[in-house]
Amino acid sequence: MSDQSKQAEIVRQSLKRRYRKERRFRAYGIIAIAIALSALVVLFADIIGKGHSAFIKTTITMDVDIDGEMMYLDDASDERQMKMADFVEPLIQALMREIPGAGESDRDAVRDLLNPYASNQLRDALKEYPDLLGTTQTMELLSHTNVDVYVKHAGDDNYSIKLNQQQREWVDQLVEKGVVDTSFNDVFFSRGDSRDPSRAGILGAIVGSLLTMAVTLVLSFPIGVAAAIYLEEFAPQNKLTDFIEVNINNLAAVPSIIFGLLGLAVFINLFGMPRSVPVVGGLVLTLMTLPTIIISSRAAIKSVPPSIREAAEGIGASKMQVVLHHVLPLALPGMLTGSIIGMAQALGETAPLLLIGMVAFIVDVPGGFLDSATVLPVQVFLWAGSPELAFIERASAAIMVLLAFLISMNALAIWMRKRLERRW
Amino acid sequence: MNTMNTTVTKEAAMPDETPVPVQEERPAETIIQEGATVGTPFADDPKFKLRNVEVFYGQDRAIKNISLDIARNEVIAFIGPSGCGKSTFLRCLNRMNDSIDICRVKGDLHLDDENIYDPKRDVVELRARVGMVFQKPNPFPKSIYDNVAYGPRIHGLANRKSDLDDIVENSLRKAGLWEEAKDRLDATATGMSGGQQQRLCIARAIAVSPEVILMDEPCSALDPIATAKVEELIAEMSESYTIVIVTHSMQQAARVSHRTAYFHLGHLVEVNETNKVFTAPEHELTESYITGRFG
Amino acid sequence: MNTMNTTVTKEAAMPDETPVPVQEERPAETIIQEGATVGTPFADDPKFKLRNVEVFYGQDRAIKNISLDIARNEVIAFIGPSGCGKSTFLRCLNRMNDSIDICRVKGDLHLDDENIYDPKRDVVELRARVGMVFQKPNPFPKSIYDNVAYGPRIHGLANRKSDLDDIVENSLRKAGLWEEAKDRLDATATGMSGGQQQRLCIARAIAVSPEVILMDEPCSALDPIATAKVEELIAEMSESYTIVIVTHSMQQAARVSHRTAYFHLGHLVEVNETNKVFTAPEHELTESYITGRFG
Amino acid sequence: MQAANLFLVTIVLALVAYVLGYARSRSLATPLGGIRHLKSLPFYYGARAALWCGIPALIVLGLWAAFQGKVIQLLVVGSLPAEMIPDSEGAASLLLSKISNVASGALPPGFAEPPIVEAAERLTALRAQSRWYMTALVVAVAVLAGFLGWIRIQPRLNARAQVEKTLKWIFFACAALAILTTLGIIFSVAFETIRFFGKISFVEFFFGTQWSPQTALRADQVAAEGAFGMVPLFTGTLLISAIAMLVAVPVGLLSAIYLSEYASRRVRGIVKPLLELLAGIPTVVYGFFAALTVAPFISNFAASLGIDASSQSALAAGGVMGIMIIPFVSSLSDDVINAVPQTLRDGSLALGATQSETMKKVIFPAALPGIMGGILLAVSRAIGETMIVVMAAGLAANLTANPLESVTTVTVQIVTLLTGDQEFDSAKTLAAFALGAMLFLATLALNVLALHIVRKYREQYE
Amino acid sequence: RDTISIVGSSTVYPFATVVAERFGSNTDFPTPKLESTGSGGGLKLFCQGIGTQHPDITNASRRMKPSEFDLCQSNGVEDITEFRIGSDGIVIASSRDADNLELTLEQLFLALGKEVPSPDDESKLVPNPYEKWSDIDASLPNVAIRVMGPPPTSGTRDSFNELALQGGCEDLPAVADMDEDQMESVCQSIREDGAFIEAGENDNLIVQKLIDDDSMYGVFGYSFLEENSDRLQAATLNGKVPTAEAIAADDYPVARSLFFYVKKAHVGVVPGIKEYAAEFTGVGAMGPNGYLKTVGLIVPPRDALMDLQDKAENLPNLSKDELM
Ligand SMILES: Nc1ncnc2c1ncn2[C@@H]1O[C@H](COP(=O)(O)OP(=O)(O)OP(=O)(O)O)[C@@H](O)[C@H]1O
Ligand SMILES: Nc1ncnc2c1ncn2[C@@H]1O[C@H](COP(=O)(O)OP(=O)(O)OP(=O)(O)O)[C@@H](O)[C@H]1O
Ligand SMILES: [Mg+2]
Ligand SMILES: [Mg+2]
Ligand SMILES: O=P([O-])([O-])[O-]
Repeated sequence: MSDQSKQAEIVRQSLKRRYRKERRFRAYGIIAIAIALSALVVLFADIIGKGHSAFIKTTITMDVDIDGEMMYLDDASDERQMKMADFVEPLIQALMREIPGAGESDRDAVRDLLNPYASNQLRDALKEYPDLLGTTQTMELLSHTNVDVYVKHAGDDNYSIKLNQQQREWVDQLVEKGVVDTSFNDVFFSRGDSRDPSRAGILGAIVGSLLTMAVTLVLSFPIGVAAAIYLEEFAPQNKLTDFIEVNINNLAAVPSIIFGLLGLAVFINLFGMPRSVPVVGGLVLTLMTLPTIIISSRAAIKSVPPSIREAAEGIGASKMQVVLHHVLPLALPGMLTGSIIGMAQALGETAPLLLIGMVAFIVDVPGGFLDSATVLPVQVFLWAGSPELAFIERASAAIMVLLAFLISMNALAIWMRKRLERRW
Repeated sequence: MNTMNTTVTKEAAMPDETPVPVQEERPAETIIQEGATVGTPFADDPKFKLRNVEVFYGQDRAIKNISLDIARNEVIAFIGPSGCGKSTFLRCLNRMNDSIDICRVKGDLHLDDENIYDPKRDVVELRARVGMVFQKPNPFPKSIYDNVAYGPRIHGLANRKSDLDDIVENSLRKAGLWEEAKDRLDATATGMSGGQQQRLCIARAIAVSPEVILMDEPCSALDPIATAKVEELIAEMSESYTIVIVTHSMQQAARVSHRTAYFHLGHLVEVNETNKVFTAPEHELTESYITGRFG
Repeated sequence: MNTMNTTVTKEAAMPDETPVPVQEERPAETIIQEGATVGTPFADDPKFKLRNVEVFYGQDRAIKNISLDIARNEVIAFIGPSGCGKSTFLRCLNRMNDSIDICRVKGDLHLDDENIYDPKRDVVELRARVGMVFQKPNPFPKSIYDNVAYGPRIHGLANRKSDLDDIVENSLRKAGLWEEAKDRLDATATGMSGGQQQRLCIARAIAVSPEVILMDEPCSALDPIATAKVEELIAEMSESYTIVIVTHSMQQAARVSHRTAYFHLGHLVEVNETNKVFTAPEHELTESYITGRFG
Repeated sequence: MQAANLFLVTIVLALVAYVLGYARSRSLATPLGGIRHLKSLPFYYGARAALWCGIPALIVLGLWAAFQGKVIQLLVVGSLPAEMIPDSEGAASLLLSKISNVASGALPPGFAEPPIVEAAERLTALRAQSRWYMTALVVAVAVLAGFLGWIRIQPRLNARAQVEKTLKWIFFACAALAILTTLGIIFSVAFETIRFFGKISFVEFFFGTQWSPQTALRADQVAAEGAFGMVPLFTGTLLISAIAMLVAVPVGLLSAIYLSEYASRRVRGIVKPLLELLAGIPTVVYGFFAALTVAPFISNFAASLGIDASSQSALAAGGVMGIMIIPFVSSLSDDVINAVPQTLRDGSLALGATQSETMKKVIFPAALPGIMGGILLAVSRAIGETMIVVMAAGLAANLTANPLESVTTVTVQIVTLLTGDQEFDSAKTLAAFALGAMLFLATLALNVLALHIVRKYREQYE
Repeated sequence: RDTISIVGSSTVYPFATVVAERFGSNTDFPTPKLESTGSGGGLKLFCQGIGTQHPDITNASRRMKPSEFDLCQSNGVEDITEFRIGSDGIVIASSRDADNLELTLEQLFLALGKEVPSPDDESKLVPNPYEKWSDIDASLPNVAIRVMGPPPTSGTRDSFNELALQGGCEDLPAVADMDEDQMESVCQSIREDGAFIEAGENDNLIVQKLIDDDSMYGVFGYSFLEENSDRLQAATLNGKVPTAEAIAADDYPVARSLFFYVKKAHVGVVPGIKEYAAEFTGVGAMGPNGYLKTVGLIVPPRDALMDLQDKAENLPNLSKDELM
């Protein structure tokens, strides 16, 4: 007894020291989490800080005299004439009118405020409505990238302003008058890539991503589920299935770039499939995502309690009936969740696509699985490598779009897991 | 009742005494003769005729040369300490062991003179004839109706919806669940109480009109009231079915079965009239078990 | 021995008879009066003084207003059907429930007149005084020596290596393991047999010189021989420690304990001399349980 | 009909076969006294008929679609006047492309020679014909095979067994795809690697400390001989991976411990998905962040301390990679820690150990093998990570251990060597495949080892 | 295939992409697809053969070599039209925050050559011993020699080797009496000890890295300098600052011409090739006020432009003699 109380005393005395250690250990944990979470916050803040301005475009709105004489055009429905017509002149004239101080010698400086493709806007309008010839129309035209940068980032020393002093004063005046204005950047969402930052958009990349993902989904989900069912329910214990299993586990951890090498050597060089197309991208990503889907589907199948299987088998259901009638419906939510997460990974994947040529300069929005295309993350990569800061801004914006896709996919997966998961 | 208590008291009164080390010097292996079952393991014109059955899990021999007949329309109870192979043996009777990769069954097992383990034999049909009820109630996460209708559906027992309705009603009636369930046939089965679920599982097994029903500790997860109901049901069913029941409760075996088989470490030690097993066990091990000296 | 068998026979002889539906019309809830325990729950100068204890898991009330005294150096056994709250109640005594998020304990629980659940009270110190042994042997994956030395080390009970050696040797001796283990103190504990592991866990608990030892079904994972050894050990230890043991085997309770407490659905139904509980239970429910009518 | 449409038609035909098979089996059953006298359910007779109908038709369709282009090309080209028949494969594909561009109207017909215009018309006609034949053949096969399947339906037929067997084979084929993929990987790196070692010696590749793959492209171009020693690449890779692990392991492990042992359910519910979010961010985004934000920050910060730091320091790439790997480490550790049985925890707590003592002295040692396995997996990931290093690490193969200097990695070199220039015969492009092979082997070895450790560890507590 | 496929020089890439984009938006043809592979890589792909899997056009920042012409011929690419589209200077640039270099070509060779005359004995060649610029000449900055440049697939690299390195090396006494081949191999070998860093084909990346790192110098085309003139500065070579005028007037010592080559066999097969050539050589693109000028191309004089337009019209064949 005295032994017991003596020891109790010793224990009591050691407590203070031990609790200090306890608190320190806890603090380490909290610090670790804080580090991880602050990295997340910094990353998001950085990207949003860099990219939010890309969602704004700068336009020039003015009355344009669509004067046939000035444009060497007297019939806008005549294709030959349209080819030869000068669509720039009316725009320069109109803008000169808005800048009272500008003289004839300033023509070039004034023209450089307009987007090089502004004249196409006028041409396209005339093509569609030849009757506009000879009228005066209020047109909203894209400004030059330099103007865009100046309007959005004047005073930010990360950006270099490429307008001269004179041009800056003009732009300030035009902003004052409301001729130069900013608005939501619909161009960014409705066009493909461009060498001109203010005309560059991500629609091409989004469509490319969707096409690629469609291929991946259509192939990887059914194949993955079928493979998981086979391995979990039917595979006999033998060398072959062991080997398949080891293979799948390893493939899940093989670096993605290796799949790029595979795609290059097999699909492009061996099968002679074209470079840069969504089909090949989708195939490569399918091979890459399959292991993930198989593994999560197997986990979902495993989580179906054996008692359900026994019950069905006990009544005389065949193995396949047990699987298709009972196991599959119960495991499906888990399989879907795993597949969504696998697809999200594939959507963000870049490296293997670089090797199969999805890194070209492609302006047209792809219209099919065999058209040249890039995908969102590759577009980010391409823009991030551009020296113009206006492209960095767009790369950040593209990242925001990509993350929006990914977060909503993950949220969907979490929601499904919460919603559909059955507890046994 | 008092008599029993007295018995226990004998031991309870001497808690400080060293408990008798059971067969310390004579391990169970040596006092059991392999394949030699005491009592009356055989019957005329049996439903099941099982000879020299051995079951292996990989290298482990879980069932050691057991021979036994199970008569038509009898209720036979399997008892024995945990891990002695009761469930394993039971599951041989409808080849539920097939799904365990490492499990191999040897010996002759015949149901109505047909070899159960004939490689050409269709297990689906076998299981339709030999139904099974498990320890934990395991209804499908579907409606009550669909649970019962599942078997008839996959076996094509009903041509029309009304046939199926009849089968479902009959089975639920037989399982004593019709009154409780008839108004909520569309409710999911997992919402029922444990006892109701177990009776539903019985109804599900009955629905395919099996000839034999195997039950592996069907009451061990149930409360006393539900247990009583299931036992009542077993008594009723014994009129039309052959029933094999594994139980860890000697009292239950005593209450429901006609014959009792005592298993020990994979051996079938003794088979006798239930009455006899509990009053005058022939084998030393059976007696030790019955009197609670181990287990 | 025969007397008992006769008792069982009474029921075994009528297997076809409808089993008595236990309390069908009088569910257990109604025949137990909350907080009113039959027998002798109280003691003078108790080690533990527990009053109006209630335990909640979230919304579920797992322990319902239990009051009980545990005397010094007594062995008290908790019995009752599965899920009745034996483990839960036991774990209140050294606040092992703290680690379960949703678990809340109400009531007055005193150890030597100190409130166990005082917010300012230190659980580390409490647990050093109230040791615990679990159902499944849980040796740490370390050497035998390190297992036993673990407690003394973290509490700083030994200043020198030789002190520690002494503690380890003593504890292993007390647990009856010294002879078997002395030559392989550096071997990992997980390589031992189940029974040895459990005795090692007891040695580990003894090593910090607790005043009380709680045991939650310490033999349920052991074979009969190992069980016998542990029971023997309990008998020896009862000289210097207060022991609270949960068991699902009535025989075991009868063999090792001085007093027995019968739990039912979170209620403490009856506490009495072990002798009395097994020969002449005062409460109807206790009797039903003892005679095997359920559970 | 287009192949895609024909595919749909085949599916529809198979459905029809299903319905007919179903009906036939039922009508066969009626005189016998109900479907219980059939060997299988009507559903299976239907499904069997559908498989009979669909599978051969789809095979025919696939073969036709695969070979029709080649055949038509031969026919069209063969019909041209002798002097226009192309003499090389390239010319043939060119000619065909021209013909098909004329046929599709992408080239104005006025542009092309009359034989070409004729050929274009012929092409159009042949294509139409081919589609027609294909349609006819596929439909015929479907109907015929479907009919055969249908007519053979009889009550004793075990349709279920057959259908299930077919399905099982299909499932097996899907699972076996994993082997094909691995073979594909081996195939795609092995040949080029062998050719590479035909040009560059093993010794130079494995032990050379110079990496500078400048080989001359043409005979008359003067360039350096090129050095292909992969040592600096692997040390660079390891340096960056080591930095990543230095960030990821402590942070990941401690977060996992805190979340599993200390955090309340609510905190866990919020923090865990946030950590997982880190894992869901595409690597190109981390690369962007590392190259444009972290790297300049580090080099400016170092400069302000008077230390010389490269603008593409290994530290930037490695640090950001570490952030990416945090959730990987934490979720693996979480798994492993949770796999340690609660009883051990209880055992320690019941002796009066504090939580941190329990963690440090019992759980952690017990979980250590599993955690090591997890970390190995994370290392293999770090080694194979590409975009972060492509964007943020350097191209110069420096042999250095200084984290402030710039190093290059295996993956960076693969991308650099292969983007754009995809000719397969210079040692330079072959080097990319040799590196790929090394990368594959290294990560494979790590993975096998790690998966083995983790599995063994899990089994220990199962 | 109905889309033009263009490969080749990364120097020409920014001009070609602008032309391609204009071409796509001003005509009904699809916008050509462009990959930047370097002049050498591009020519190699281009000469691989005819057929839709091979590119139609390749850009180059140097003239096709006779050996490449032979390769083309042997692979059936017989008829080729060459377009010389302007000039480009090769500059040695650094961040505006770095010390600017004022180099002679000789100093440049001493900095980057693989084997250079020994500092002690002018007539002996030794592996390049110089580690810092100031080791070569005290007037140069005291920083380690680290120059990023294009790989051998690149035309910029070829031109740099020929014009800058060989230009600075030819007159050294150690090589003066070697035969031509020997001299070439000495003068055009770049050191491989890490001072010269082979960057990829993407010149933008070099620009990016220069801006980040003050101690680095980079070799690339003039247009990239102009595009980033607010952040980069150029070293003077032999006292000449690279300006558009100086390059056009051949005053700056390291200036070369830019080209693109059209595979005639594909004209009339892949739609729009001729039109693309016309767009490239049109006044709108290459005229004195053309859009290519605004993106930094040093455009050819008026009469040369007329020639180009004729070529786009007639697509004359390139002959090997012209290349010799
Ligand atoms: N799937 C299996 N794999 C390997 N061994 C098994 C398997 N199932 C049972 N065993 C072993 O076979 C023996 C008999 O097990 P069985 O489950 O038949 O016993 P039981 O008498 O039903 O016990 P309980 O009363 O615990 O249910 C045991 O030793 C057990 O460990
Ligand atoms: N961690 C927990 N969370 C929620 N409920 C619990 C938890 N642990 C136990 N319970 C519930 O508390 C009640 C009492 O459980 P307890 O484990 O104390 O029973 P027991 O008498 O020890 O049973 P057994 O003999 O099976 O061990 C049961 O209804 C159980 O479901
Ligand atoms: Mg069992
Ligand atoms: Mg318990
Ligand atoms: O890409 P280059 O222009 O340097 O060949």
